[in-house]
Order: sequence, then C-alpha cells, then structure tokens
Amino acid sequence: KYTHEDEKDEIPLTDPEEPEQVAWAKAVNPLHGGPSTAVGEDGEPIPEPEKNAEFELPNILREADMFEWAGVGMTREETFRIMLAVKNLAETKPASSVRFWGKIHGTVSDYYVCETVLKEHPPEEEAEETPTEDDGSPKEPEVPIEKHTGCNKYDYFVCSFPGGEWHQLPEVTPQQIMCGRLVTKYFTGDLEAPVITYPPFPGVEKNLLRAQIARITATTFLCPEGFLTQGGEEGEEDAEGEIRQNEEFAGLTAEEMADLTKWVHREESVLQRMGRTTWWEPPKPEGEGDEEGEEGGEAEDPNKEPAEEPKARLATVDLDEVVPGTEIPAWSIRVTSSLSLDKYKVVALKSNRWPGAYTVGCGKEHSNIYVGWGRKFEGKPYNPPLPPPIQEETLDLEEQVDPEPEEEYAAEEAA
Amino acid sequence: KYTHEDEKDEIPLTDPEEPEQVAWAKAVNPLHGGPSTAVGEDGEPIPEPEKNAEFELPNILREADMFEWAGVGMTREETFRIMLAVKNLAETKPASSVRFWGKIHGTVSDYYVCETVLKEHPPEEEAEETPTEDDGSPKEPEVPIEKHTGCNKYDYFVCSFPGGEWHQLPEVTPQQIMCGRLVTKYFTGDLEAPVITYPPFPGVEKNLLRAQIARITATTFLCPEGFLTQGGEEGEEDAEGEIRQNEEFAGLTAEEMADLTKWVHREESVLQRMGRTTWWEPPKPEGEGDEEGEEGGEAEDPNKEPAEEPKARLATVDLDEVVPGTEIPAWSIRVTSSLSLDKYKVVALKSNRWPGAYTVGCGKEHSNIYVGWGRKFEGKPYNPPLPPPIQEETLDLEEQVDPEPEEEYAAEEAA
Amino acid sequence: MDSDNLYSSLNYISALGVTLSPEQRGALQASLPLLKINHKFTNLVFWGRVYAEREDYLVAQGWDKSAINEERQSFYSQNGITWGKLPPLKGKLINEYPDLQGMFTGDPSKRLYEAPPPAEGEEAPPPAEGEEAPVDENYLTEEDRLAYTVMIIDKDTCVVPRGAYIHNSKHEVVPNKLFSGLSEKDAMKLESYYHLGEPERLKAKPLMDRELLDKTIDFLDPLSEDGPYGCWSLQTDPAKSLVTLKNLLWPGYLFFYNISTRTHGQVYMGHGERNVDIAFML
Amino acid sequence: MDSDNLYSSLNYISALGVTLSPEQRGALQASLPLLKINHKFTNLVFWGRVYAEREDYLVAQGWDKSAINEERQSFYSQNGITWGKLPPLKGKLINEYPDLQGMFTGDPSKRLYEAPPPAEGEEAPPPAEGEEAPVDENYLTEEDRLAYTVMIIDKDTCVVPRGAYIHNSKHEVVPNKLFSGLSEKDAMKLESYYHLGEPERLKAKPLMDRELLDKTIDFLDPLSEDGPYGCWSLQTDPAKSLVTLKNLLWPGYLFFYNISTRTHGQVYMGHGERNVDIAFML
Repeated sequence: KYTHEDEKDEIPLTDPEEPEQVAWAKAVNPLHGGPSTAVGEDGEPIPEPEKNAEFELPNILREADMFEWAGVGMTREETFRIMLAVKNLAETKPASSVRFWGKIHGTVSDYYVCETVLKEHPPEEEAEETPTEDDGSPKEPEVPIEKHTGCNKYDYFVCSFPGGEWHQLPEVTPQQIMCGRLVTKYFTGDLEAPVITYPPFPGVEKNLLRAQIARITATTFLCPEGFLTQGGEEGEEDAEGEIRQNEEFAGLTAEEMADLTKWVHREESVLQRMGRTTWWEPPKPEGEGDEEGEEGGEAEDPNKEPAEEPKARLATVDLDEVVPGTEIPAWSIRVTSSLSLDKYKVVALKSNRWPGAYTVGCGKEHSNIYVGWGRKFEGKPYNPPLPPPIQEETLDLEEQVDPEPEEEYAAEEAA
Repeated sequence: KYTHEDEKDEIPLTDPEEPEQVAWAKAVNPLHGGPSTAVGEDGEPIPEPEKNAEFELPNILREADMFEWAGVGMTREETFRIMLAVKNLAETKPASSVRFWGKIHGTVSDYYVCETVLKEHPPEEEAEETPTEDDGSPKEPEVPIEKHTGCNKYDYFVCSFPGGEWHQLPEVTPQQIMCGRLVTKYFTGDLEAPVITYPPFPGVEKNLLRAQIARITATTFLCPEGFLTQGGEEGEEDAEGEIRQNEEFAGLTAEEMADLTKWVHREESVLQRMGRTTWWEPPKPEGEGDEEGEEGGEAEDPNKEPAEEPKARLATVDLDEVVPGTEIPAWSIRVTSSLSLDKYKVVALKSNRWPGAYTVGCGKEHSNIYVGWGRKFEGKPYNPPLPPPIQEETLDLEEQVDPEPEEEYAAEEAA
Repeated sequence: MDSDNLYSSLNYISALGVTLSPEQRGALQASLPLLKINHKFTNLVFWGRVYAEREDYLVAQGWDKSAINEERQSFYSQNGITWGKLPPLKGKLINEYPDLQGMFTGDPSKRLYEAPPPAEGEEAPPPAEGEEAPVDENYLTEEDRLAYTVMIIDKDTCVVPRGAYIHNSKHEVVPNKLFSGLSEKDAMKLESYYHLGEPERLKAKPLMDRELLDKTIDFLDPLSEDGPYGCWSLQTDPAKSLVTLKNLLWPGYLFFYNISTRTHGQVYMGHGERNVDIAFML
Repeated sequence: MDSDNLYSSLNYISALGVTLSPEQRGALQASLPLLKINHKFTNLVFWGRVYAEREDYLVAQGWDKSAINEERQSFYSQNGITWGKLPPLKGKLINEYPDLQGMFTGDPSKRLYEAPPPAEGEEAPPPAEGEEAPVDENYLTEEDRLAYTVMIIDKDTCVVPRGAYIHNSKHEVVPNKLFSGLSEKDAMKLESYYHLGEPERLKAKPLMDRELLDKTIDFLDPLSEDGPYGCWSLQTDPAKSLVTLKNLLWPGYLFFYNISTRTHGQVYMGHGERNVDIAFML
C-alpha cells in the first residue's frame, strides 16, 4: 500500500544501544497489531502459533468505567493495553476464561495479575515416595495442596507492565497461606526475591504473592445476590458445578444494590485453621497400624483437632465480621453518584479488610478488582509472633580424659 | 456537619469585580449539586420549582465511550457536565425525552444542542387575519410550517457551554429550510446575529441554526435495522405512532452492523422542492373563486407543480445518493477496532454529506451525534445564485418647467 | 495537583491505580476556582483524598506567596462542592492523646478524645484580663485529626524536583522560572528530589558540607536522607517518560515528574494512617 | 501535539469535538517512540489526522534542531503502527494539476493525475551525463497530495505563542527556555500568536517598522495579519484557563494555549481541504 517502500519505517529496528523506552515500545508493539520482534534460536522470527479463540473475556474497558466511579483504576490507554495483554494471554494459553484480577504494587516494579481458568493442565508426576525426615523416619504427613480446586481453582499469571511477558504463578500450598497470615511484607516486583520473615515463609516472593492473591480472592470477590445460583436439590459438598450462573438474573437497581445483604461471596472461604477451603484429616498411619492405638478407637482421639466447618457458600457480606478489635465494618458501600439518573448509578463496595479491593455493580453488570499493596488491614500494629522459647542450653559434656592406648586396649580385653 | 461554621466557605460569594471564571464556576455550581446563586427581583433566592421527574435520558457517558471509538466527542468531564445540563433541562421543562444532539462550532462561541420531545406546548394564537401585501391585496399564501410534526417534531434547546442557560430555538419554516440550502455561512454563536446572505435569509442566526439542525437530523440520524418497526397492516400516512420501537430488537453483531444495508434513516426526509416532510398544496383561492379558473378544472392546472413523493420511511442508507458530481458515497462505515473481541467492537458511520455527523452501534446499543460547523459538503466550491437581472434603469423624467403662479391659476380656470 | 489542570494530572497518578469519579472531578472543577478567588490565593492544588468508612474527605491547599508547606492553608470537602477550612492544630491535646489510629469514619464532628477535667487544685488559671479563655481546646474531633494528618503527611512528603523552587530575595519560596528540568539520569535518582518544607536536617549539617551547596537551590532537605532506608519507591513507567515516587510510610502518596515536559505534582489518596509496620515490611 | 504527552494533549483538543480511539492512542504510544529514536529526532509530534473515505491518514512530524515547519519531516500511517515517510513535493506536477480537491480516498497509491506524454519535438532533454532521469515525476498519487496538503496547512497555521521560540546564534529556531508565558490579557489577543515558519510578510515590512521589533522574538509573522480578516477564531473556555484558535480556512485545525501551565500545542483533524468558500461564510 505504501508506495515508498524504500523509505518505509518498519519495526523492528536493531540499534545495539537501544534506550529502555525502545525496548518497551518493541514489547508492546505486537500487542497493538505491530509485527512481533521475537526471534527464535536460529535468528528467524518465530512463526505465530495457532491461537486459542474460544474464551470468555469481560469488556474490560466498560468495567473500567464502573471502577472509575468507585475511584479506582488506570488511564484509558493503560486499560486498553491491559485488555490487549489479557486477550493475548488467553490466545496463547488454553484458557476457557480470563479476567483482569488487578494490580499489586511493588517497591521496584508492580504486578499486573490475570486470573484464568485453563482448559487443561500439564500432567504432573505424583510424588510416589513417602517423604522422609532427614533421619529416614517417615515424615509427619503435611496438609496437602488443593489441586485445581479450592485455593487453586484458578491459575494466575502476572506481568510487570501490560505487554510484558506473563509469568504463571505456582500453585499455593496450605502452609504458604497459613504463613502468609502471620507476616507482613512489601512486594519488590521480583518473583524470585527471597522472603525474609519470621516465622520463615516456605517459598519466595512468587509464593507469597500467590498466597495473598488466594486470600484476597476468597475474601473480597463478590457478586450480587441472584447472579449465581446454588443448583441441585442435594448438592454434594464441594462438587464443582454446584454453583452456577443464573441465566435469569435480571439485575438490581442501585437502591437494591446499596444494601450489603444484596451481595454475596463468589468464592469459597479459606478455613481459619488450615490454608485450604476444605478440612483435611491426616490419614491414620498405615504401616505402623499393627501397633494398635493405645487410647482406643479412631473417633475418640482427644489430640485430634476437630474439623473446621467452612462458611456457607454465597453468604451475604453483611455477615462478614468487623475488623477485630474495632468497630470498622468489613465493607463500606455507597452509591457513587448523586446526580446521575438512578438507572445509571454505580454502586461500589470497598473492602476495609483488604484496602484496594473493590466491587462495583450497575443494573445487570458487576465486577471485582484489587489494586493495592497486597496487605491486609489488621486494625492494629503488626506484632510478629514470638520466636519459640530459646532451647535450654545443652549441658556441657563432662570432660573426660582421653584414654591412653594402653587403657583402651585393656578395656577391649576386658569386654 | 462542619464544626467550624464560622470559617465555612460557602458559595455564593459576592465580589463585585468577579473575574469571568468565577461567573462560569457560579453558573455550573448548581449543576454539580451546589446551591443556586440565582436571585429573584426581591434579592431573595428563587425557590426551586417542582422538577419534572418522568423523562427518558440516554446514558450519555456510555454513549460517549462509543463515540470515542469513532473519534468524536469531548473529554469525560465535559461529557459529564453535558449530561447534567441535559438532565437539568429535562427537569425544568415538561419534556418526555431528551437527548444530547451535538455541538455546532461558532466563530465566537459554540452551540451545544439538546433535542427534546415536550409533553405539552404553550398554546399559540392562530394568525386569523389573511396576510396582505403592502398594497393591501391578499398575499400569495405561503407554504405553512409543520406544527409539532415533520421538521418540527422535536424542540431544540441550545446553550453556549454546559451549565449555561438553555435557549429554545424557534420552529423552522419551510422557507428557512429552502433558503438554508442555498447559502453557506459560519455561525457566530450569537442567536440574534443577522444573517447576511444572498438570497436573503428569512430570519436571524437562530433560524438558520434551526434550519440546519432540521436538515442534519433528517439526513443523518440513523438506527440499526430492526430497532424501529413500521407497525400496523395499513399505516396511515404520516400518522404519529406508526413507527415505533421494536421491543424484540436483539441487537446486531459488529459484522452485521458493518453493512450499510443494516442501517436505516430514523427520521422523515425533507422534500427536495419544499422545506417540509410532506407536500403541501396551496388552497384554491376562496373569496376570488367567483372569477372561475380560466384554464379549466382543478386537476388540470398545467402551472401547478406536481406533488413530490417523500422518500420511503426507514430506508436503508445504502440507497443514499453519492455526493453530486463525485464518487464519494454518502456514508463511510467501518469497524473501529481490529484488536477488541468481536462482541465489543463498535461500528461507526461517518456522514460524508454532513461532515461531523456520526452514528455508532455495538450490540443492542446505538447513538447519533453531530459535532461540526453546520455545513454540508457539496463536493464543489460554493456558487452563489445569480442575483435577478438588474432592473432597467428608469428613464429620466422629462424636465418640465415649474409653472408660474399665473399659469397655474389660468389652468385651474380652464378646468 | 494543580487545580487548573486536574484532569491531566489525574492521568499521571494512574500508577497508584486510583482516580476520582466523573462526578467528583466535575464538582472540583466547578468549586476550586471559587475557593481560589475567594481566598485570593495565587496557587491552589488538589491535595488528595483521605478514605473514610463513609464519606471520604477531599482536601485542597492554597497559598499566596511562599509555596513552602508550612505556609499553606488546607480545606476539606466531602461532596466536592462545599469546602470547610481545616481548624488550627490542637497541639497540646494531640500530645496528650497520640493514639490517632484507625480508619476515619467520615463524620468530621465525631469526638475522639475529651480532655479530663482539670483535677482539683490544678484548675487552669483564670484567663488574664483582656484575654479570652481558649475555646474548643478540651476535645479532639475527627476534623482535628484530619488537620493533624494533613500536616504530618506534608512534613514527610511534599516533594519537588531539585531546582524547581528557589528562595527569593523576599525569603519566599517560589517556583523557579528558569527551571530547565532534570536530566533523564538525574530524574532516576532520589537525590534529585527535595521536601518543600522548612529544612530540618540541613541545619544540622556541618558548615563545611553546607558550604558546598548552591544556596538558592539546595535550601531544602533531600528525600535521599529520609528514614527508614527504602521508604521511597522510585519507579519509571515502561516508556521512561514519567518518574513516580511512592512513599511506603504513607501508602497512597504519589509524586510524579514528567521528564519531557518538566510537569510535576503529587497527591495523597490513602487512609490517613502512617504505616507503623514499615520496619517489618522492607 | 507532543508525542510524549499525547493523552493530556487530546484533552485540550476537546473543543474541536474530535479525539482518537483507544486503539489509535495505544498504537501511537507504542510506535511513535520508535519513530523518534529511529530517526534520531529531538522532537516528534503527532501532527493530526486527515479524514478519508476509507482509512484515515495519521500524520506525525519530527525534527532535530530547528523547529521551524520547513525543517520538519512528515510521516503517515493508517494503522498507527507502521509509518511511511511522506514523499518530497512534486512541485512541477502540482502546478500543472492544481485541482487537488475532493475527499481523500484512503488509498495512498491512487493515481490522481498523469502528466501527458511530452509532445513530439518537445521531448525532455536527455539527462545530462551522470544525472539520473527523475523518477516518478510523471504522475501524482494521493500520497503526493497528502504531502502537499500537510505542507500547505503548515504554511497557513503552525502557531506558537509570542516568545515561546527564539532564533539562536546558530540560526536555529528553538524553544525559549526562559519563556514566561503570556499574560491573561495578551493570551486573548491574536497579535500574541505567530506562525512558526519562514517569515514572509515580515521581510516586506518597512525597515522603520522592523526596527521596533525585538529581533530574537519577533522574527516570525503574526497571525493577526493573516487574510481573509476573521479567518482565525479565538475562543477561551468558560473557565478562562485555555485559549483555543481555530482556523476557518482549514476547519479542523486547532491550536491551544493553557494560560496557567504555558502548555501549547496544535493538531489538524480535518478533510485536508481548504475552505474556498470562506469569503461567503464570514
């Protein structure tokens, strides 16, 4: 189409000393429909893989307009670029749905977080061996992670700017969630950065990030009552598909939405005493079963922790507890406009437990976002758990006289 | 609520030398929920009149997002203020629906135009007398205006900035529309400014403005096929209510919308040879009916102009003629995004006859706007009509000698 | 952020992920010019927003001659239209009751603390002749806390690029009309940004160090000496045209500096609570 | 409009009622930095948009030293990502075929005019030795028309506030770092705005008049002498903070000047046709 082919100013350019803004422009150019500058090992451009075309993606720009009413969000350019980046992720991964989850600030760079439901997961080898302690004895079994359900129902990807490379976060373990509750930390923006805390966190920054995302999602991601429906007469506990979208949801008015009883938790809650959504019983030791429980039958173990009941699904948010030790409610709700026509008014819920978590709704639409530091509001200064009591100093070994060879010899003789 | 009442900084303030920006801020403050600064003749604030609450108002902010894709529109602040101003108009006038029509640039200031359907019109006294020419003979009957129908179906209000006072435009006469087609003029922004053109325009700027608005609305305001439906088996011609909104309209995909045959004219077209939407026959002269038509029966008057058939209602826009003398189509249509998901793509139609007129659509939504100079694109330089041939110079009166008194007297005697 | 230019500035704070609603922006555009004229300020800025349980507080600051934060007057509003002046600081009571923690409620008149009635025998001396007894000095309201919070945030932040302000001959701190911007390299350094407030650490420096400074420019404390170490997070946008500084002691504070246009500004959009846990978090 | 600051600038042109779509803005933000670096420009601006029947043309201009419009290089794009350099002007052919009217089609390679083959006996002289015959000089395409249109619009517009640019000692026209802005009163006058191009009328002025001008500042032609009288529409926004100049000869041209920040810029978003009817319309 251009008649001056010779003067055409095509991307890529190959300046060895390219300034950083050029690197950025090159990274985002393909997003905007420009040619990709990625080259394979042979120096040839990588042919474009076939793209996933079947996925759900919300209208991010339109949702951003609702968030603007709540006072949260980025510029329209950035929002558009986020949309492109999220779409790009969905096209290159086998995702059946993607959603812009939000943004977590870091001290050096930030994380843009995308929540996905993947169509398939790469097969993983089961760890067959019984884990053992250092001394070779069978290890106390750890609370196992929830595979593709519960806290790992979604897969999360992060990038440091829209257009940058997406990195998949690892699955979260119950131990990471439990420890995530005890520590408070600014993220740096480096997924592999060590997390130095007390108690020691089992993992690096990406694990802590994933743990906080799981907690935020479980606690703050809401939908209007009636949007989801709990189907089936006698739903099996925890069965997938039990909760589904209500096709007949007709939307709510702003007046109705401005009521905490009209909003419910979309996701399962995480148990207080276990970093899972469902309680897990340690199996009775098998191989050692011969030795018979000293204290009687299985049901009467007094040391056994009683199972924690998960919170009811789709619980309304007015039941959420206030911030401990304060009168601050879990949610602040408000109609964000006094001047618009009623039917165009957006209702916003702001989480006071996780500042930065917002839910907005208008008519039939609603959306959730988190933009913050990944830090829970506790209502009191952080008090690190005390380290365990210092171990009593080992008694000095009684000094013994090193036996002379003759003595040793004599002792051997005597034996 | 404020505890320091004495230091409270309430609007209004009363500085005699207030700068202009203060005047503006005061004018827009009530829009934004601030107290009104208007005072009555007694110096007391005017009590707020009861507000009209029953009216239709589109979601102007959301429409603005669609227009942004078409590359037309104002900032979000200004759009929000326009919404408030339009809502304010609807509340103070007995309007059943209001719509932001668009903006017409002027050389000194601009016009923001609001289209309304009023619930009632103030009664007008009928002009009972037969109009007469200067010499007292009955005037040739003029083509009458369309009262509250056709070109005057809507009432229009304009202001020079959102928040400024709304001025109702007068109804448009067929003569103004006909002359509006012959002249080309920049608007000044002063409604009462004289319009100096050849042929002379029958009215001032507000009349020309109203004429152009009528023409633009008739030619460029579109809706997707299926949005309106022509009800009734045998609709009466021009009956109101014949065309109504189709409750079952399910929306169109972007692919469907990107086709000129999927868009229809929403309004009646204005006749080419008469500034009305319906043809009007001059009545046979009544009082002078005794003199009998010289040239036979009423149906055979060869001087009589044949009636012009109006264009079919809801005609698709692919039938619109190209710009005369060129190959430029009446409309340019395009899908405004190549990167968004199909279902979120906005389709835009740009009028090439009235540059500045845009229609956008996405799914079930669509909207029209005009932002321009109020000037039709003719495809050729303006050629003013020739003035009528110069009248032949009157022959000089033959100079006569002023009679002396004696001569006059003699002449009188003779008579 | 400059009130004349609110919308452009809001784009810059996108890095915080916060904004104002169309209704709030519209209200501010309409009310701030009146506030400015009314008080004959030469400058008026939108200072920020303090989140509350119910209605948030919007805060604006105006000044006339000297731009230094101690000379600024602060106003607040909850609807964006009606502005109230923040009351003078009740320093004595705040010292007595330093536990100004927790979320703001949104009710400015809420009483947080009442001074205990003076004990017997310790009664306040009767006001001297001609003097009136100080009023309102026996309790603290949320409005007082807001005033204190704005002051303390300003003390810890209120950032300007080095050279953007000068000390003029009238001892006023005014914008430097000859400010030619920071180089791209300097813009990435914390040393290039100063607190626009009465310097504290500067005075404590040895005379010899002070001798080396350019007196018209280096009369302010630089951020690089702030503690704890790491309390400022300096980032640039990926296009390297905008530098932002977030304060980790006051999460919600953002300063921005546009390298190409030299535009700079700041905003605070937070809960009005200092992050007392910062030492554990870095 | 400064490419580094596209979004802020787009807010200023709201008075025209035109904008760019999110997709176009995104593309420009990603591609213009590359164009700038690629050509080692010190400045790159988004010049505007020429509407076409199908795909509109987006135009950008870059320059290195002197900002004057004759020194600028122009580029165009239809998708906002890939940019082509506008060809040099084919002055001879444009003189032969001045009827460059009508709407652009959106096909840059469309041939508008082919030079008639040289008549017998009038054949062009064979190129002198070592010289190559000029190529492409026998027809005009829409691309050529675009190049010509951009040039002619620049000649008639390309506005800067008085004092914002100076003639430096290297005979370059560069931004005046000491530009302190126009007063509110001056900003409302057409006399305060100049064409940033080779002056034409200035040279024709009597020496005595020229003696009175400040040579470093008044080296450009002011808009106030442009014809026909009334071809510039100067307006201020209701809040009196932004001055806009619309050109009625080239509807779609807008210059803006922000009184408080001294920011200025311009854009052309039109059909690329001069309004030949202007005499009837004023």
